[in-house]
Amino acid sequence: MTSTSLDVERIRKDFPVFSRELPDGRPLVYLDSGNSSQKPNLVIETMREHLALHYSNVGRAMHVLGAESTEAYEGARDKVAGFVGASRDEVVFTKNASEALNLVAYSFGNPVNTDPRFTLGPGDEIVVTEMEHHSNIVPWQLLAQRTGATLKWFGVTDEGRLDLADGVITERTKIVSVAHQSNVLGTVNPVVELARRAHEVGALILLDASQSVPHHPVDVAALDADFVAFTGHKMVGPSGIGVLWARAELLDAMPPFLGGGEMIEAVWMDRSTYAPAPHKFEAGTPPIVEAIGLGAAVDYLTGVGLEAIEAHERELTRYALEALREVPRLRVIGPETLEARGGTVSFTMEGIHPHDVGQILDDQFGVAVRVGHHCARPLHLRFGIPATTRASFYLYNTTGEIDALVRGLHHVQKVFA
Amino acid sequence: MTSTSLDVERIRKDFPVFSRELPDGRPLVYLDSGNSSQKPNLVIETMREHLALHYSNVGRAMHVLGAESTEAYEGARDKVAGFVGASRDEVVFTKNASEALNLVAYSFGNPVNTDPRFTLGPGDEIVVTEMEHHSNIVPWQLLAQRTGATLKWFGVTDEGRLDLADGVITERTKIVSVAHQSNVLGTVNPVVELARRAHEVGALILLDASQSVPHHPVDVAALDADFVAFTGHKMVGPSGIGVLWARAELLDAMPPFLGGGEMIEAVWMDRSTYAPAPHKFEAGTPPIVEAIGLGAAVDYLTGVGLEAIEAHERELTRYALEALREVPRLRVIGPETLEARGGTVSFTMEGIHPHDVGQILDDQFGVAVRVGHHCARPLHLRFGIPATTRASFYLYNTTGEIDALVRGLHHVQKVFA
Amino acid sequence: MIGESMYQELILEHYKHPQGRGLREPYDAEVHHVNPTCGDEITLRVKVDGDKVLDVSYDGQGCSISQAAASVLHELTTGSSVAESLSVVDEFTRLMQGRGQVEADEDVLGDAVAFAGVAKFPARVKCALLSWMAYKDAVVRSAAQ
Amino acid sequence: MIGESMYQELILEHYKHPQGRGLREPYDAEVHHVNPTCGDEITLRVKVDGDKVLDVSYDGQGCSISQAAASVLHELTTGSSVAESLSVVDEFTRLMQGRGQVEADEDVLGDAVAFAGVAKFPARVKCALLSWMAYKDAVVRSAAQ
Ligand SMILES: Cc1ncc(COP(=O)(O)O)c(C=O)c1O
Ligand SMILES: Cc1ncc(COP(=O)(O)O)c(C=O)c1O
Repeated sequence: MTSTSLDVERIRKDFPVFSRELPDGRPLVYLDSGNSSQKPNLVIETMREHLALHYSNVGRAMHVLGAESTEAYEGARDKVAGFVGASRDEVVFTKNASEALNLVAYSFGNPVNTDPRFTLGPGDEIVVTEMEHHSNIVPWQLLAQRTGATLKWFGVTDEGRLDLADGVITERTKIVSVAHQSNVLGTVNPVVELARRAHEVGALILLDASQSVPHHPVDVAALDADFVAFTGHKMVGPSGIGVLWARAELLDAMPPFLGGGEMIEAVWMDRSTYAPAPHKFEAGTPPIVEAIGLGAAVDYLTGVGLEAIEAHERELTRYALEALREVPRLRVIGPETLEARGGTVSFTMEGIHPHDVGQILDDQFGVAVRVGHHCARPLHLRFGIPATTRASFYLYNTTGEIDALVRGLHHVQKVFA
Repeated sequence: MTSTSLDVERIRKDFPVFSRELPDGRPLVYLDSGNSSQKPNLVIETMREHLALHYSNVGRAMHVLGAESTEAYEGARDKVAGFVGASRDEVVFTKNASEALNLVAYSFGNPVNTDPRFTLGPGDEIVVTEMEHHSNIVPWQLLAQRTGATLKWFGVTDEGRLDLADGVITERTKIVSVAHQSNVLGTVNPVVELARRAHEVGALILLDASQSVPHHPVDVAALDADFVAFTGHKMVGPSGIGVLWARAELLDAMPPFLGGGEMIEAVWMDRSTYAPAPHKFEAGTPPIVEAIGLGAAVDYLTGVGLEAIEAHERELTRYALEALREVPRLRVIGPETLEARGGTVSFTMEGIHPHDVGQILDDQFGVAVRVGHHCARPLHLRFGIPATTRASFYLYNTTGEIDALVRGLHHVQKVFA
Repeated sequence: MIGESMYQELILEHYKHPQGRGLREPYDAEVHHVNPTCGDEITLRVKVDGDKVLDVSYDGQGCSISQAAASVLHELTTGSSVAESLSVVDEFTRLMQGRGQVEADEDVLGDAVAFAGVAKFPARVKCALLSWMAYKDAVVRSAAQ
Repeated sequence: MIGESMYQELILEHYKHPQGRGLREPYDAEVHHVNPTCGDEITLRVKVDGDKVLDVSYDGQGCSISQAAASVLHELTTGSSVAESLSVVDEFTRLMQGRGQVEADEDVLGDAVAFAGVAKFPARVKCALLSWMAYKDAVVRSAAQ
């Protein structure tokens, strides 16, 4: 085992799942945090206690429980805002990153909204990349279909980097939406450069930070983005909660998305006025306890320290890339160096289907990896492969677990020899 | 205290919040379940255990935790389906009732979709009622604005019943969206008759069952509706989870709403095909633990028995209507008999603003009621009042708590005399 | 509990016996403010002479907090200088938006310190501020004339 | 654990040494089925004579489960009657969709009982069924001619 700056054994004790055994006494080797992360006691207990003793609806209620819930819910917004260097009024709670991305997509081409930055029609262009998660492709396809706008994209090089060709972003581009870090390749994209190019032509830029915010210190101002989306369940927070950050001025300019209670100022039968952001985009009873759980997750991550987490994952990635190089007939899809990449390593094994790899790793070794196209089918088509096996690391992983993965892969090759 | 068919003392022990004291030793008298309900241990513990030991993303993962989470999540769908007499493929999980209502609203007037039932434009009509929650008004206003369709509504009588005038539903009506039970008046609407009228002219009908499913046995088939929306947090379930039920054939005919992971079949950069319902409408990582918590809530409610809960609430409502009649200068807004009404009682007190009523009830007696327009401002405008005080009952309430409310109201009158 | 309650004797006193209520002539500016979430309304007039606030008259409807706040506003502003009155408004606003964490300056606020308890109830802060924001608005408009 | 595993010796055997693989002539119907979620594909041909299945030939790519299932399909169907083979398909489908709760009828399924363990993995059930659904489709089409 290689030691890193984190006291991983202590951290693992915070996550109750690591105290369980899988059926047949297999230990759990969880290398699937890119899919969803495990939860520390702090998050679980914060949610339990709130549900048990302090729960009520927020905003509307004027009694003790209502005040306690509202304070906890809005306090979570403060925490999340602080975590990414944002102002609290710019933090919109959604149910996941996908809702956040769709919210932005639905802001464009709404005939009711005349702000020129958000009008969209034939001739206008939307730009994404070939390495996006489906959640950052399909909303834009649907938008293009509804409005007649054109969807364009940056390609990906053989090394798994963006091919920053000229002519993709043009004077006709209205919005550029791109992953901060790829959920398959691990590649960290040059988002500041992309923001520069987008702003140069008057376009807006949205960063899908689902895979970066959990793993690196992220400051939304420094990224020079207009919108940033991320999701609670990948950052040791609960399911059911996501975040859209946007510049206040843009939230004001955008039309409402979901209509309903809490997003209004006044309602008559024939018209309504809307609450200021962020509430304007939070229709109905929000994921109250989930936001509070995300606040606890932010406390937990901050307590450990994002820099330390980043450094630890870097060590794990270095170790994994080296170890996988020793496995015969294994090909890493994505950057093979540590430069501008995070702790997600995807690979293929010659002649063996990833589904078989994943199942045997799980079945025989308790190693949980993800297999398939990881909601990035176009990227797999680009590499001419139907699927990959993906190992993704987080603060609670050890080099010993990477050893277990490698042992498992050798066994897989024996089974299918 | 009046005894009813439920063993309320035993039930109250299942809800940990009733073991707490409010600041200054006040007991908690929670009469705000119409806003959001409290949670039993079964729900809290089911969620805690899942988060601690079985959590992972669903659908996509092929390892033990992934299988456990997927089974629990899809098992919750089975439970919810069973609870309302639906087929599992017709149960879509959303984040709340508001998202469910918006999902249906966004299905109309989408230029990509040519199913004649869902086309919408100038000349077409949308019908709601004056007693709707904002979540069943604003989505339709936004839809009307986007498409040029006309929004119409049924009025409300002085007694708080729907004024079922002719000429509201016409040959031009495409969708009728109406509350099964009013969240202010307690009125249960004649939804079967409305469904008949809607279907007669070829329109679809959506029932906002947010206030009925938690309190009465509901069988979606018997209601003869096309869509039914409800929400987890009002039925002893967690926040962050709602339900849209729709006939399978309609879910097939509707265009996708939110795009992203898990709602697709195959994705290319320039087009996608979609998964069959219900997954087609569940983009991204769903509220996994929240759905599982809702499944536990359904187990809990089923264990107690919906008929027994309904009978208990009926007793409470009878008791409350009688007791409130004794309070001077108090006026109930809504039906004053038990006929076709649920356990929600709203009222005004002459010369005293509801905000003051609510605050003193809470401050001095620990009685939690809701004050304001309860997200039904048009209904309050109809009655010419800015706000009401609302007491709403559930399985854990007692007649003793209604006595406490009445004592509190007498005190309020003394303070402002 | 009684001490914690936001219904201080003084607030109830102002609610039951509002000072200076009613719309009066002459005036330099009239404004109408509404809190759409709870329906509270106020119509407020100011009469200014040079730097001196000669009269603040008002009418409105709403909860005890919003009504009492208007009465206290009338007392504190009428007869003082415009500058002085605006600094009272600023201090009152700071107190109300302090989420119960801010210590009130009694020298500046006078009777208005009775509202300190309201700051802990975010839903009620707007009620307390309604007339004060209307006053600020009216003063600005009167100066613009 | 070994007993629970879905990688029965027999499945691996069929995967490594597929029976009847390759597309052959003559045939009455050819179908191409794809599982878009995982990319598994199969092209399958049937040659039927009256009530008798003369040949089931196929080619495809995918995981061991989908490939082995095609091999077992070939063995169980080639040479049997159409009606008999379709009842095997039905029994196999019932087993696969039984979420691990269904007892397999070994008399009907023969070697295909080795797939019982797959039924517990919803994500893999489609892999196992790919070729069997393709076969059913092909038989229907051949009858339609
Ligand atoms: C009748 C009615 N419809 C819709 C809603 C909205 O539900 P949710 O807040 O869960 O979106 C509510 C409750 O707030 C309601 O009472
Ligand atoms: C890069 C990226 N974008 C978006 C998403 C979607 O997030 P969610 O499932 O929370 O909506 C994910 C994860 O699934 C992701 O990895």
